[in-house]
Amino acid sequence: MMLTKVLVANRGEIAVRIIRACQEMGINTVAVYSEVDKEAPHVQIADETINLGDPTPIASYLNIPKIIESAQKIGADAIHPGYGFLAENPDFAQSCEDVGIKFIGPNPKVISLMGDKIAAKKTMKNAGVPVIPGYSGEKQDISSLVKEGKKIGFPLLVKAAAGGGGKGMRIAHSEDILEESIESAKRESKSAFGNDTVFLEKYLEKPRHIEFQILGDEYGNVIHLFERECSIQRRHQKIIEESPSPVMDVKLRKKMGEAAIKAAEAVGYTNAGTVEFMVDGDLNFYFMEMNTRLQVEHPVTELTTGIDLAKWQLKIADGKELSIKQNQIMQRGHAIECRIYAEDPANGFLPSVGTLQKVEPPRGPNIRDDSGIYTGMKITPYYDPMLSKLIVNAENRDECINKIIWALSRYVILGVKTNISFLIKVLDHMEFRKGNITTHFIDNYFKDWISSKKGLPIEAIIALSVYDSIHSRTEEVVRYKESDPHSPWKHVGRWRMGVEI
Amino acid sequence: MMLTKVLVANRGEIAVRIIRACQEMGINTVAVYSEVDKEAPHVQIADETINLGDPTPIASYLNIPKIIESAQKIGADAIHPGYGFLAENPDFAQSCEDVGIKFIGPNPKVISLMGDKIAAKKTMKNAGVPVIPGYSGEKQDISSLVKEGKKIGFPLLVKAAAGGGGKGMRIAHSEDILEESIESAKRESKSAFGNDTVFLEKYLEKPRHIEFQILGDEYGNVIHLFERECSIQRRHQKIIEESPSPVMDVKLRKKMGEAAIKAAEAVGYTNAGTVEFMVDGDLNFYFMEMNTRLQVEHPVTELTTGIDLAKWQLKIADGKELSIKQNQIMQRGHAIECRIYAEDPANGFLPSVGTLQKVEPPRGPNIRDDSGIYTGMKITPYYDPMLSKLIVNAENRDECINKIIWALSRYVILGVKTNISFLIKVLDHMEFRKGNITTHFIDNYFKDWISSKKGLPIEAIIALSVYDSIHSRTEEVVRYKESDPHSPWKHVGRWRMGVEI
Amino acid sequence: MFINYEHENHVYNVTVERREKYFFITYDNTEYRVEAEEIKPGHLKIKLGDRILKSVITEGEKEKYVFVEGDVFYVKNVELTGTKKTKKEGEGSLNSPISGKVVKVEVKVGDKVSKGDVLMVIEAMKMEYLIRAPDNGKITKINFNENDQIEIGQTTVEMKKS
Amino acid sequence: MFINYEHENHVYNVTVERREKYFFITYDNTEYRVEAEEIKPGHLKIKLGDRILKSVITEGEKEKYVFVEGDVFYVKNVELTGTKKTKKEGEGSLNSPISGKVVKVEVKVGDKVSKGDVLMVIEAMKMEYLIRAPDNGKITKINFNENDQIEIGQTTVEMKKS
Repeated sequence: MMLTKVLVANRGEIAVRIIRACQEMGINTVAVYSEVDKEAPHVQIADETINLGDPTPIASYLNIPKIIESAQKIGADAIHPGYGFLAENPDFAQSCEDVGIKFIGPNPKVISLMGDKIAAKKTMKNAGVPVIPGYSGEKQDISSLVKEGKKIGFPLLVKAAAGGGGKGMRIAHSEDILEESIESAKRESKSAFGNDTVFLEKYLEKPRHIEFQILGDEYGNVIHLFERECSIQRRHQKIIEESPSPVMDVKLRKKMGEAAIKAAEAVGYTNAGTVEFMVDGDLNFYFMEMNTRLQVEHPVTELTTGIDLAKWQLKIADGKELSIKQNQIMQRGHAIECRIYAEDPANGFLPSVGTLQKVEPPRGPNIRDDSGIYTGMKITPYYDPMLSKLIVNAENRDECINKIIWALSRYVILGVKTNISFLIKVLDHMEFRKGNITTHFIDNYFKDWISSKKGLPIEAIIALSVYDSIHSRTEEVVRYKESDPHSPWKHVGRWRMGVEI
Repeated sequence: MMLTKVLVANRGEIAVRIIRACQEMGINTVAVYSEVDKEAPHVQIADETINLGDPTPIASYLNIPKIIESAQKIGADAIHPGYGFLAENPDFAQSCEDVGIKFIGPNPKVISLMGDKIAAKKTMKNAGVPVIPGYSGEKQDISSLVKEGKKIGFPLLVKAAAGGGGKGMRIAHSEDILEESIESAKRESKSAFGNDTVFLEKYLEKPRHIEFQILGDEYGNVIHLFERECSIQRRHQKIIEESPSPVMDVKLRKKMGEAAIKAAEAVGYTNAGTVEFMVDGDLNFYFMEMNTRLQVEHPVTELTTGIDLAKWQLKIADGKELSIKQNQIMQRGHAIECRIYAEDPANGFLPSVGTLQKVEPPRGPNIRDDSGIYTGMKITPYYDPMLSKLIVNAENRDECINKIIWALSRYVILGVKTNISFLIKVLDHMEFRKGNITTHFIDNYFKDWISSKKGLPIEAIIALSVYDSIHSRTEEVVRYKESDPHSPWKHVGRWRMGVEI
Repeated sequence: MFINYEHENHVYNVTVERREKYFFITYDNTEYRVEAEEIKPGHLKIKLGDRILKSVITEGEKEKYVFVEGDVFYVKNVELTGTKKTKKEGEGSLNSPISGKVVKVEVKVGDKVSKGDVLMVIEAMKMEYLIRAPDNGKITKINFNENDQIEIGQTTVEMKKS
Repeated sequence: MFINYEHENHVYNVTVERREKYFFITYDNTEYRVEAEEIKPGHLKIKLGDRILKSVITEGEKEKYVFVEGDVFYVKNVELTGTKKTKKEGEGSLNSPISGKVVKVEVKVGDKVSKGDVLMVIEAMKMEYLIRAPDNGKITKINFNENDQIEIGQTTVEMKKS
């Protein structure tokens, strides 16, 4: 290993994950933290720590000059950005490069290119990777648009260039209503935004979000590590991820895997990355974007392939060649990840802050808890409310679903509200179990879901009563039973019968 | 599932493992415990519990009538025996059968047959499974023995029938010295035991203990789940197990796997079992015995194959058919298990008893801790001193060794002495890393190993001093420094300089 | 022991009585007999018929957090009546633990009583409750007669500690 | 602070001085300057030059258990001298914390002293130690003169608390 000291420019579970990977490989670690995180797990386990001060992200975890300066001062030879924060900021990657610190990720140009969603799609289209067919050209007369629309095919999405919030948006299911849809979209757009330019795009029915994990070294070798199904999203936030995808077959997997590698090769991708695709009901797939970092959901890939992505990020950054060949990678069993958030399902999923009174994760074979929390920790409103990722693997999808429900039901987090009961309900939904999932799943089945308004169940009442009874310091009010010479209470200590009075 | 309630007739980590597997599958569990185990982890997690009373094993965990009666009373429809205790007791299995409780394991006849080591070998030989060639016949004249010896081949072990402790034992490395060896063994045997009968057996050089995991259902389907290398033993007790074996190649694995299946089929084996082989330096292998239960080291198989053996035991007992076919089983990556014992390496590895002041297992991806201990638990002298099994998996053997050393180095167990530092030394031995291991490994390299007699390292002295300094309630004795106007101590609170006096 | 739990603006009135590891819980006119123990701090294992409930409870500043079967509930213990009383007295004091009917008055003004003596018997929800002397002392006032209605928190008798 | 650790029949004499998160540890004529903090109860993170040591320490009935870099050591804190003294007094009392030479006596019999005043200075292992008044009071006896040899645990001066 050339790397001797890595600064982890992140917090929470991902910082813990990366620090452990470094330590296993004999690399020293530096944690950075903001004032409110000074007792956070990543700070406790790191070898060295640097206080970045003010808890607002812009002043701490997003503070490029401060982080670069800290890294130089403490002698770090590389920086791992984790995910979020500065992970996909090309200026940060460039700043690292400028001072001779290795940025653990792809080079700044790739980050920058993939950060521009339109340029990224163009690049991929040119490289022969399928992108969603569409028209965003200058000809805006109805007949040109109708002609373009017919080329794209149906159903077709007509959307206002200036649009938002569904305004100026129409779905044309067939040629018959195409002209009418374009006209009405234009009218609505004109009145809403003062601009009647529209784009056309193939509308995907039953869309799934399926992504492929990529690893590329610095010698041009690229492999993929199969797919992750991430369709279960609430407000565009993934909450349950799994691998393999229940919709995947050998042929589709091969095609998509090849497309993912082609995408990575088209930009000379290095280190770990993810190619995100949308897959429609007919199993057509389209490049959406490329994430130039380790993903939150990387553990499901690690569990199904047996490959340690965090360690490979370090090895690749260290200049090692990818020793795993594509045909050596085995996908085995099934893995599901659930993201546990501090949020209140009964209150619009608003973030919930407070002190964690008790944290007891489930333990056992094939249960992985990537967490950055502990009993007594304060959850502040400064950062993402994700508390933990619970990941389990099993021989097949059915067992995996049962296992993660079992594990979630035993995940004790008291002190802030969490989405655990919501996750259980989603996993236990018949359509989820069947694998019939799309990105609309939560909207379709849980749009107005509210955590039990049925009140306190008798189980909770019983548990509370028992608890209070055990912990009561006052004398008990004793029961006054009718006179019965055979009563079992007769000879029982404090218990007294009516006749005794 | 037909099984609704399983009584686990065991304690410690294996009881915890089985109870969790049941609970995941929706099966109710009953823990049994002796007086000293009333707060043990298996008792805490089980749904129902039965106190067996006296802690001596014969009165509790080995008490067949009491366990059977308890199971009937509480309505258990099956009993899982774990390993050790009653796991390979055919009378216990028969007693279960007699009262209509399903014994989770093979049938009593198979247990009984495999319990008789000579009968077991005979059965296997007849079935075409290789056993160690030998002669234990009646013809004891020198020329007959020489003839038999030549048939067996060299090196050849000549051992006194009445022998023991190496007396009357000779190794003949070639034909030249065979006659002389037999005569001298006979002379020594005669004078030591008054009997000059000798046996001949092929002597295995560089012997390895390699075993194959078997699963058989009740419909005649048998599969193997590849090998475990268990050569690292201290006084015939396995301490480090791994899979795959560093000596194994595709051809040998296929041959041994087929022999293992043949062995299981020869006796109509059902449920989980293990076929143990000895493998010599030339990679010849010989059946040694069959263990009719789940092994301590089953997790390394689970991690390399992705198959949950404990769950399959339950499924098979429940009458399910083995849905996994031999060619579907993938062996992937590398797994190592270390057995952590409460024993004192500095004192002849004597069991160490006491209260666990602190237990903090290492955590992280691909680290599995199968343990039955917690902070505050008392370790008593009644039972096996195994505290925990630490199992890790990684992409290859090298990384796996580094990872488990890393994890062991972070396994905090304070209050009783453990073999952790010994395990680290063994794993870190050059010959272990090269895979050059035999059952003589510990004797060869660690015969007189004694935990550091080098005394307290400076790291411990520093840690203690810092600890005592932080926790000291008395006023500090302050340092009296020579007068130096530039001394940094001048303005520092309690610190005072000489000039001030 | 009489307890009111508040959860999401509803109040649940519960009585619980303990006899070693058995607990008799009455809620909504139903009595539940459970066997329970605290297996480690805050961790309860409760046997309710054939079912085993596991629950974890911690106390926050104002609320209790109840984890049961994968769900978490935030619950407050509340007093129901408007009667001001010292909270520290709790049950077992001279206040009625429950709203009900006085079925027996065992003492009269001036009586000397010993700690633990029964002073009054109150019936509510088909069960009877004993009011006992919290200390040795002398009865100074009796606030209720037999068959009177008494409300939770009202003082049954008054006494002077000796 | 002067401490003797016993481990496998050997005794290790250590002095440690603290200044916030810095500790100066002297053992076997070598001084180690470390930066350390207790990150959670019993868990120490110690920076010794470029190395980071992590250690976990718990206290048993008689011994301390020290986990450091995968090894565990059982260590006792011991007093070295035969001088009987009340253990509770500890360092900072009027007993010498170390065997050494008296280099200065700052008071005489009858002097009134205030808590914290320096009474005597002892030199040992190239370092000097201050004996301070644990309370306000009056000096009643002085047991050593300048240049006397003094043993660990011996009483330097005697005083009457006021």
